[in-house]
Amino acid sequence: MSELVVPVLLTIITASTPLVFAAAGEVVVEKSGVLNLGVEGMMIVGAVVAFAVGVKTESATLAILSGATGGMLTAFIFGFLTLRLLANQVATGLALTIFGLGLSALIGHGFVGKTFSGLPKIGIPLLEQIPVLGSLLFVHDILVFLSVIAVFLITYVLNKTRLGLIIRAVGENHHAAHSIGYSVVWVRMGCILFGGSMAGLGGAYLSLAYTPLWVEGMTAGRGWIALALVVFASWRAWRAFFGAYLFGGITIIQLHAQGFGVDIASQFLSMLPYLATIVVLVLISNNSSRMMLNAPADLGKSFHASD
Amino acid sequence: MIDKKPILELLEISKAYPGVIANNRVNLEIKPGQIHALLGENGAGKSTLVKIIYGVQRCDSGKIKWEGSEVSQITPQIARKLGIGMVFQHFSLFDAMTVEENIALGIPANLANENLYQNIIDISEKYGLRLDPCRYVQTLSVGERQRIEVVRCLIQNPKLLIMDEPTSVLTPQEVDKLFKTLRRLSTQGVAILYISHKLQEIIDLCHVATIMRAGEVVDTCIPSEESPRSMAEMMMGANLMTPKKNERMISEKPYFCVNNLNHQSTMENGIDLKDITIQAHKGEILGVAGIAGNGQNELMEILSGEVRASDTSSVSIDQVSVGGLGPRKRRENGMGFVPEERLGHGAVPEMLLWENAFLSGYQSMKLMFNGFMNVAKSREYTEKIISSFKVKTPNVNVTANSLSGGNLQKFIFGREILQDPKVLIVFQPTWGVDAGSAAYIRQSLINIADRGAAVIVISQDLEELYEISDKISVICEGNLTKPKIIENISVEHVGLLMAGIKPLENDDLGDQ
Amino acid sequence: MIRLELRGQVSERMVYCSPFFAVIMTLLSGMLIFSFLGVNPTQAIITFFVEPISSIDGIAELCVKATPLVLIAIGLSFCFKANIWNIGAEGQLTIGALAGGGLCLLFFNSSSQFLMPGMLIFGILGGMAWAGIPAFLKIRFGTNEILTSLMLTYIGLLILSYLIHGPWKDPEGQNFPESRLFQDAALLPIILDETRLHLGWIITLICVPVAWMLMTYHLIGFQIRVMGMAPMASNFAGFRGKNIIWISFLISGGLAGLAGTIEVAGPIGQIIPVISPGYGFTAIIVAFLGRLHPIGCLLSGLLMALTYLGGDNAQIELNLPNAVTGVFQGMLLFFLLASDVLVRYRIRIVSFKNKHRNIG
Amino acid sequence: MILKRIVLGVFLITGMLFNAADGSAAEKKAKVGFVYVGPIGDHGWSYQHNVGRLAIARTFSDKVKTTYVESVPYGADATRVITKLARSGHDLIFTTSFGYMNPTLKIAKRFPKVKFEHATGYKRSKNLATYSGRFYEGRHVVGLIAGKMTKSNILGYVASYPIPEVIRGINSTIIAARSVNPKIKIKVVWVSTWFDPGKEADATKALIAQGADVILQHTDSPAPLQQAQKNKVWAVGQASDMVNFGPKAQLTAIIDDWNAYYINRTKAMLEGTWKSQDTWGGFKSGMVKMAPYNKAIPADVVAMAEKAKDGIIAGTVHPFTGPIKDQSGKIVIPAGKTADDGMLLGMNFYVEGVDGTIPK
Repeated sequence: MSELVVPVLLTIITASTPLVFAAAGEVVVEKSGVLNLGVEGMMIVGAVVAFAVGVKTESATLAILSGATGGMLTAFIFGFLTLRLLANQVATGLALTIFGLGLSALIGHGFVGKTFSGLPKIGIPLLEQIPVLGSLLFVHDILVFLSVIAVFLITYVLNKTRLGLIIRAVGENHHAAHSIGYSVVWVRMGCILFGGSMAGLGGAYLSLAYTPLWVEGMTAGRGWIALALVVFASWRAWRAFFGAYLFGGITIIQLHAQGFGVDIASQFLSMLPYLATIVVLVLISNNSSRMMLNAPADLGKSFHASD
Repeated sequence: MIDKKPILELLEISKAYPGVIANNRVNLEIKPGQIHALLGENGAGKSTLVKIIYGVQRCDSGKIKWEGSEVSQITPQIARKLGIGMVFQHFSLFDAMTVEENIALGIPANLANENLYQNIIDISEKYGLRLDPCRYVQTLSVGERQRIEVVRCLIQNPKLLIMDEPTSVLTPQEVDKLFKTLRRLSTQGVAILYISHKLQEIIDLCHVATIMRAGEVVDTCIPSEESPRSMAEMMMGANLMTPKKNERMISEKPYFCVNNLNHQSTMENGIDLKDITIQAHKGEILGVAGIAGNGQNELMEILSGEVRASDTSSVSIDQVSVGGLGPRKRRENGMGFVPEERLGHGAVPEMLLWENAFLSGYQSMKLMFNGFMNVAKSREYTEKIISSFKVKTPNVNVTANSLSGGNLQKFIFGREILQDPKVLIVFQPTWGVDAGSAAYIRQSLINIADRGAAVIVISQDLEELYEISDKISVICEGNLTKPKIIENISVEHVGLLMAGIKPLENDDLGDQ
Repeated sequence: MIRLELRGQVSERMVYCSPFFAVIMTLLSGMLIFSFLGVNPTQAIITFFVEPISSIDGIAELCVKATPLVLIAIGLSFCFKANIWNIGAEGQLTIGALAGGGLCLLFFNSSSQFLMPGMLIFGILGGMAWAGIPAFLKIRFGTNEILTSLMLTYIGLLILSYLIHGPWKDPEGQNFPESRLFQDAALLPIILDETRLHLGWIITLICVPVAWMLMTYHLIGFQIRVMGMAPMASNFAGFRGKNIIWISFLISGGLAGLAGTIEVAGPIGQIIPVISPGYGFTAIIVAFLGRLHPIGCLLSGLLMALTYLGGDNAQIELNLPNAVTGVFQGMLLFFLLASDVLVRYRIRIVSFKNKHRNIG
Repeated sequence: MILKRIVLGVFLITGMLFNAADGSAAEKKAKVGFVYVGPIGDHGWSYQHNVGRLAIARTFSDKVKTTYVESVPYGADATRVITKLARSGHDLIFTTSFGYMNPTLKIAKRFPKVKFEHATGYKRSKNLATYSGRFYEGRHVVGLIAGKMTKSNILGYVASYPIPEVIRGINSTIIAARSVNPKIKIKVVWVSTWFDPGKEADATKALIAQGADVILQHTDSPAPLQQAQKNKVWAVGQASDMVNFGPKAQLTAIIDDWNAYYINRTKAMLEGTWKSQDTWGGFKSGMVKMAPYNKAIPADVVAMAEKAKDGIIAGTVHPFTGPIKDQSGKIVIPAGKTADDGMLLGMNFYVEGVDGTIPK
């Protein structure tokens, strides 16, 4: 049994990790009251920068760091436009995606067909020797571990620390936060940059570990899925984590089901994750008071101190 | 006290917003232990001035001195470090967070430690400001919310406490309690800057008063040596107009009725209405007093039809049931409404005046033509509102939010009254409105009652209700008391009813 | 140090001027990029913006490309004005195209003159039906419409994929994933000989003033605007929130569906696996650039279409990769969005020293 | 009619205003244009066509100017881009994806002097030729090698969409594989995309998890090969030699080599001998090639593969030689017969040995 199940689960982990990064980062962004729809754009810039640096330097560490930086710089454009110049967040996010896809293709021009050795697997001593569970949970590349740590950290910081309190306050009521002395613009900028670097890491995971290569448009819509996951998770990082695994799981399981000869049109199988999202959404929406408590009240609203 | 050095000095503070000079060369000094009143009408520049002191706004020019030395830059954090605490008029609270989290956000990081929970309990017991640190703010009453703000200041041992209109949301009894706390702080050497436009309070509480008008300091006085009337004239710069009540024909039968209405609030942590009965007669003004958050919002929604009660027969006009109808149909039946929030409820802030006139008047004033807006006719109607209600505006093509509070409220009243409603229901008619406009609005309420309309005024301002109402009911926790004729019930009695205490003696006094 | 100062009133002048600032900024920075890429900047700008529309055919192509963008953006404006976040226009377009095109495939022998109008109506209904799902879910369950409409887009695209690989495959098409070619009676007539300019453009031009009237002067538009700006005021006036949600979803879904049918019955002429290259998403930007006003949508739709035509041209004439178009488009949008700030705010340049004196 | 004239008039006037930039393209060089469905950076289908374009540019560097437009969506945009190429003085235009068939046909009619070549389609006209590769020949050789190399007797196939081209490849592979090892089964996973590296890799993992030890693919990215390398199973490259993505795993690759064809056709155009024709080139014409065999393949297997290839070139071997049964066991190609091109082009059934059914 485990010979069949373990590879499926391992595949789910790789398929979900880029979504976990991007979605967890966007949770922080949206908690601070900013709706950045440019996740896809930031992801793909992260992917190409990470891959380019990886190929040039052969250093996984540098590649990962520059992937995060690439995403962050892309996010900075968004932050500057929406926070300093008060541009519409929805439209700016969409424009960021167009821009990111173009920019990544330009950067990646010379890297098509190049290869990167991929990220080494790291085993956690002792734990990795547990039968079945060891290879499933404790032998992965650094980014998989990092994604889990990031979710823990984000959950912890948002709920248990003063920084998290301030972030939530700014997203909840920016005028009140301003009047008791918090800089709404800088808190949000910080969150946007963090979200950008997380999206960049998600992209880096794609081009360094998931499929260590660069081809144009390789994110193939994952940024959009990540955005959906944030609402799906009602703005909680750990729920976004499980949402990502659920989504990844359904996608992977339908691929495996085909291998077993399950006889449904592939289009209907491909619909499953989207249908499932809608169904779950309807179920959790029924408990709307819970939703409301988590949803940042000032999400998507521009802030100007003299308003 | 007099020979003490001032703790805070403001020198020539000026601040301009586009189109408005909020503060013009304001000078002020406050001494330790002094309760200093800052008195002025709405829009006189009081709130801007205290926001500058607390560092929320930056002044364009002028100097601020704290304990004798100049402070070059103030942010709320710096202000708190210096020992300034502030209770905002519009609370700076976060609904989806707990009391403890709210307090932690407003104090320096080193105080927001694991002892915070105990500190909150200690402080609140010490000053009699009961608070549960674990509650979510959205579940709290307005009075409790204010306590959070006060405790948030006290926990930092402030040397100066700024209070911006603190009593507007409290019962007379709660006000007494707050004053006790403030006096106690004053004897401990804490300076208090107390902002209000309620004159009796200032006379009762404050040592010194600085009076502002149109952004400038116009006078200072010792309140205990003044009368409310003399201070009001300083504040307004003119004589006050008191509304005239005339003898009226009051209809025999009630015209607008609510019978035994029970209603579960649709709002998060709202107040359920219990067994509400209202009988409004033509030519009569019925006042509904009560502290904010006791079911007034729900009552207003039910009366206007924005929310419909499950028992549709419980609301009727002239014996015709309207309980199942929405606001549009109720207007067809001769009702008019003025909600509490001007911007966003009674009017659309970003829309032009004529569009806002269309908003509620399009049916009765026939401003539509085959489903399209009749712009010319709507403008004409708007012009009429502007001229008959003396709304100060350049023309009908400005947005509602560019009007001052008083002018917009006059516009909204004009819009409703010119439709000649048989029943007019208004909620907080003069909240945040300058005294001149407020008097005008009160007079126009009396006038429409004179013309034979049934008027219901829901308000937290007892003075106002005593000025204009014929009868008064009190709403508390969703219960409405029987109406009493206004001359037969004392303010103290109403205050107790507002606090939910049923006075035993004279219970039947003043019943109709 | 740049400081923004709130204007007392929206600056009418800036509403019209700010797009020009944006275009000038884009041109300048575009020239910078082009010279960086080793292309003569002036020539590049001409290739991008002038050459594509320097012939009748070019202008016709511009209108053909702009048709779906403008139609969808107008529809979305109604939703966005009502503060309803329908981002699933792509799916509504697809289902509309399937409904309209499906009618044609059902009557593939028909040469009735009612076929084409019937298809347009079916297209509108199809788009409405697909937009009705998130509307229903929002009203009935309070489900967030951003997500449901986005998810339904993916589902719509998969339905298209299924039909075109299965039941709707051209029986004589050697099993390739394409439908039959539509017969002439099903095609939108060409209104300008020797070009591809079709009736759809006229429909779009009719929609603009109609939508304008509806939005600005009709009770429906008024209700939508009030609901978007102040939902409480909408309740106060007695407008039914649920109806407004329905209406705005149906208008935008209907127009997206119409755009889809116009695409398949116009320039495409059959149902193919990719009906729209993301018009439904691009139109969101078009709608915001057009300030949610039908005339604005028309202008910004044309501008957006021009950048695509310019992108083709830059590839053909200058051998620039497609990616440059994306970067250039992104920049144009950034500048346009950023310049909006001028409408409501005044920009003050404050020197650092000066700032300190002010506070002290 | 009146409407048409008015529109025409307006456009004539506007056209004149902008006419300045036109007519400057008076170059001596012949122009050859390419339209790609993907970005040239996809390292797959479009990438290989671009390699062919570069071959033309090298060979006729002084006589021919080549241009390309990448990522051109099917539908309205394709028509516009191809028209634009025809209009801007291109003499020969290659449209390199199936979805361009009807647009190319339409435009070929409008521009009778321009020569068109459409890849993988079946509609021709006087100035529209078609061409494609007999990739199933390559799949036959791959099938033989896979049949010998598999230990688990399960082959895994990552497939895009159930169109004849893909099904033909699957059948060709399994027929060849079973001819050397009758126990072999093939598992197919449809990913419903031509291009999503992540999903292709996931499908590969699924196949490997279910016992496949040779991975074949009919999608565009090198991800399946790369995944095979990681999991230490065999794989076969697609479209180009992808050996650097899986130096150990790649048994060989089926290379789409358009160079010779493109050079020949360009030459014919230059010399005036170009004629519309249908080219379905395989090993013989060099359009399909095998990448160098992996050193790990035993010499006798290589010899067998080479023999089959030579046989196909010589015409003595046909990958679809009867008796061939479909999944139900019914004989579809009787013994001694071979499948004709018509049957191959429209193939929509699985032969014996394929697991599962074709998605409908």
